[in-house]
Amino acid sequence: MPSAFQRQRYLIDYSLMALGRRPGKHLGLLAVYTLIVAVLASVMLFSESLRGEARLLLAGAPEVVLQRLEAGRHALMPASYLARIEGLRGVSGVRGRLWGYHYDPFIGANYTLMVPPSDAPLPGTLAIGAGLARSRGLEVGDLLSLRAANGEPYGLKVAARLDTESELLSTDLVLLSEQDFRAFFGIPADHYTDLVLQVRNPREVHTVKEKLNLVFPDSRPILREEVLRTYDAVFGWRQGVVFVILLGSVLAFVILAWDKASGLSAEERREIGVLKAVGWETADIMRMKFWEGAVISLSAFLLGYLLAYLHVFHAGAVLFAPVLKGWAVLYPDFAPLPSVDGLQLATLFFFTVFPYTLATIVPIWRVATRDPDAVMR
Amino acid sequence: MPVHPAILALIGVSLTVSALLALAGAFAIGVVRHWDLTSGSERQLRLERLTYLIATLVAFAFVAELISLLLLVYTAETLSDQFVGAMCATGVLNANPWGWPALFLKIVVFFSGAAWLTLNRVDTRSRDYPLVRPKYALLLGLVPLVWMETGVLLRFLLNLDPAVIVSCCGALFSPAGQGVAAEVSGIAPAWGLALLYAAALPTLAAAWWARRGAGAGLPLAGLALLHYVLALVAVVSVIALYVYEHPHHHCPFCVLKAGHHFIGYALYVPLFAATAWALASGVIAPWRTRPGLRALVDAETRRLAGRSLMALLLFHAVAAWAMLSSGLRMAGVWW
Amino acid sequence: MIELRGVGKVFNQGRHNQQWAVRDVSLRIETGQLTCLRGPSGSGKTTLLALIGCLARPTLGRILRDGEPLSGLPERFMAELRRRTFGFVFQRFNLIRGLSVLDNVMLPAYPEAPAHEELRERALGLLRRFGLGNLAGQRVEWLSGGEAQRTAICRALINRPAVLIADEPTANLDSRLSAEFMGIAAELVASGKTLIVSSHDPRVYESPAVQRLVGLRDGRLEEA
Amino acid sequence: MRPSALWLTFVLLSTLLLGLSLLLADREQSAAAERLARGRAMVEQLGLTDLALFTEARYTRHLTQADRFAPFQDHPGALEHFPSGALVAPPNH
Repeated sequence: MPSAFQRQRYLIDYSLMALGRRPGKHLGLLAVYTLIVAVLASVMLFSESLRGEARLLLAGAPEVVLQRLEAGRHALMPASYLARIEGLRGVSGVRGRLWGYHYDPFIGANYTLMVPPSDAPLPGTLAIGAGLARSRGLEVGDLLSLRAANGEPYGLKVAARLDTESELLSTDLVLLSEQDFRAFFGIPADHYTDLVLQVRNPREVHTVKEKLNLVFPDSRPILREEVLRTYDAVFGWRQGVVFVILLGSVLAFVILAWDKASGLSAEERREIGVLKAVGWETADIMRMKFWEGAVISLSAFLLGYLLAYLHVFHAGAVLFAPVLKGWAVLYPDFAPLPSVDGLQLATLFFFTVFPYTLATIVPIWRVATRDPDAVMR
Repeated sequence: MPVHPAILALIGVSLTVSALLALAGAFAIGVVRHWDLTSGSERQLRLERLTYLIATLVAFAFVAELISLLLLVYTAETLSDQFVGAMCATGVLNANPWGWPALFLKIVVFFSGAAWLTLNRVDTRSRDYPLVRPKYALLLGLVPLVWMETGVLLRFLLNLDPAVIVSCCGALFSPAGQGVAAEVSGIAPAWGLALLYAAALPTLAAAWWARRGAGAGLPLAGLALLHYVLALVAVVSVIALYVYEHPHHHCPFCVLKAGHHFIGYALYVPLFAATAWALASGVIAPWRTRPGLRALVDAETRRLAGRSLMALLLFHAVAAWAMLSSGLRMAGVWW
Repeated sequence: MIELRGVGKVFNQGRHNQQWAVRDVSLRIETGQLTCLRGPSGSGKTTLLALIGCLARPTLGRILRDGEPLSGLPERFMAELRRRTFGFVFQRFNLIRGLSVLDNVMLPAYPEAPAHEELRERALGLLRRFGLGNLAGQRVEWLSGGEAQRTAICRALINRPAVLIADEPTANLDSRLSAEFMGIAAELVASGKTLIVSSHDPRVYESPAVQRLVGLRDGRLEEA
Repeated sequence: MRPSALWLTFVLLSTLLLGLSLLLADREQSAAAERLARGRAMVEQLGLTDLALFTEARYTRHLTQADRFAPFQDHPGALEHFPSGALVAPPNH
């Protein structure tokens, strides 16, 4: 009794020969399906890689950020809040953060200006992100002059360039001294952009949040947990949305598969009659036809995934850059960190092979149960 | 409900499987009502053709069920970090009351699917379709079961709310808690292991005997079911502890984590496969008495018993290896 | 020995165009003989061949081979019988286009899944025996009538069947190729095969190779 | 060469490559450990909260600091029109 595998191999032989009879059509079908799977897989791999990296990098984000809101808009935080917070039980430390945005019309980009809490650049100098340096063509020692809040040009000397390795975080960063920051933006001495708190016992962060809501009705605490979950949701959301969109194209393929399986030409129907006449069982015919579908969808899955892996992790997801960049002039130059999540692989395989095969059950059955004696007439 | 592709897949599968089974059931009713092998009429030919479609639909649904069982556990495992308080799949399954029923129903559907396909295989190998009526009666019984499973799974997935604080496996699988999981975790490891091997030896013997002799399907199935339950108990009460190298961590799901080199799958897949094959051999055993079927049923039982034996040996090899190679040394404390 | 008892076959059963192609045929076909079914077209020769070769199921009556039932079996067993017991040479050859001669000959053995190398050798042996050795790689569309028929014969023989069924074998052949076919037929019978041929071509039913002649008219046996 | 042999070799080869990609990803993860540690140190030292992916607008640059209606603050009738807005859902807090 030959092994089941041997018998399946013979059926695959015939399926491949049958597909090979019209190579143009079937290779075209495979190519397009592979492309769809590749785009789907690229989105998944890229989002997963960014989600992983965001989760690792932002693990160091402040435990609690307290933001003051005025008429629903982000407003400056008076220094008096600092003293009131220090009294709160559970808060082990608090400091004011000074950061803001600046639109540079010269290259049409937004910069994030920030005052580092420790070892800030000397007054009159600044440190700039690698992306910024690249797009403005600045070197250490050059002068960067920006239009200050009072309309006068405010020049600072570039003292340092942040490492390109951290561009994902710092591509548009401008670090400067507190004195320069306040002069540039005209922010009074006793005001901060927002507050950053350390919590004595990380488990208590939720109770501290409740306290902050009570004590400061006009401000909003943001926990590190929410920061991380935002990025989970951001990339999860994109995966989900793009996935659903691309499912449309997989569905189109499913209809194509259904049509191909049921819309057999008279020639193909006669051939199946001949196969049955010379001794193939209905079950053999059905398995052979399923193999025809499996060959295309399985190959599309494998090729699509490998192409996506090369595209995202070796070509830096170059095809996605325009979508991701949007209208941003400053775009971080970073190589996505390869990370493959088994669940995504299983889901990708599922969505590629399952609908394709499902669509062909009834058409294949109808074709396979034709009468063999029709061949004699 | 998080818009995660895996959850979309799970929902897609369960709806498809319900539709396929309903279709198969409808055809089955038509076939059973008009089935008359002796007549050469065209209607009989059409009914015979329908049996192929029904068999294909059910086989496809069964494979889909198998994939969705693995996908459900793997999804719960991977999404556990999005649920506050969940460390593994247990936490996610605790997220609402339909989690565990969904898993149990999926397991029941998996086993009954395996049994039906074996019944179908024996029926199509004999010369006069002897089991047409019983096999389609079982199928009609399977349809509501699958619909219920789909309903429960949908309620579980649609009501998954990441903001809900869930209790993790530490709370559920701990001797201090209450409920079945707690009692099982409370069993002394020595007893857990003793019960496992007390069930394993007769099951292996039954499988060995069924592989050589004839008509040992029913005892094998009964023993395998008992062994299946005791194996799960053993995992919770002793094997998991060795995998985690932690004397109080009883969770049966954390073994599926990548950190433990996916040893969970190496344990559960052979166990489930062995039980499915053994149960299938039990389902076909009663038909030995039919005249034309004795040889066929015996041959099929031998084949299934052989596979069940291999899978059982694999499961016990992995379990023994996990315990022996673990850093945990509890000699003198537990035994 | 194949025995037909009261075999009948109706098409479009129960509909207005219901038509009895074969009516109440009882017949015995001896092993190791060349039996020829003679009759005008539309006399049910082809349907009868289909019934004998398990390609179709009789509406009435039974067909037995050495006492074992051939008719009334599930489709799976009918296919197995077609594969192992019968070899078919169709009137229009029915070779599968786009495939090579060798592949076409090997096809009926695929479900048996023998060792691939052994199957290839067996197929090549058959092709060489019928003078088609050098055409193995050719696509079947470019074969001549005679070559196509000999390929069909090789295909019919690949599974070493006991019975060979040929429907109007000489319909598309000139007299030289028809004589050649009858030579092959005689040779096959001499080697122990049972042959059942249907034809209304005198070059066939008057040929000395035919050991038994059965007349058919309007689906019934003609009292020869 | 049997067609099935060709295709099965292709499947085997690409499955091996797939497995290789999984191993490679693991290795890269560990290789990037210190780079990520340095990045985390920068985040901690400067008190950063966001990746600099979408620098078109303040609510896309600092996603976690903005809130649901931040995109529409420019003026009540403003339509949220940045491409990245299509990819990024407003945070739920």
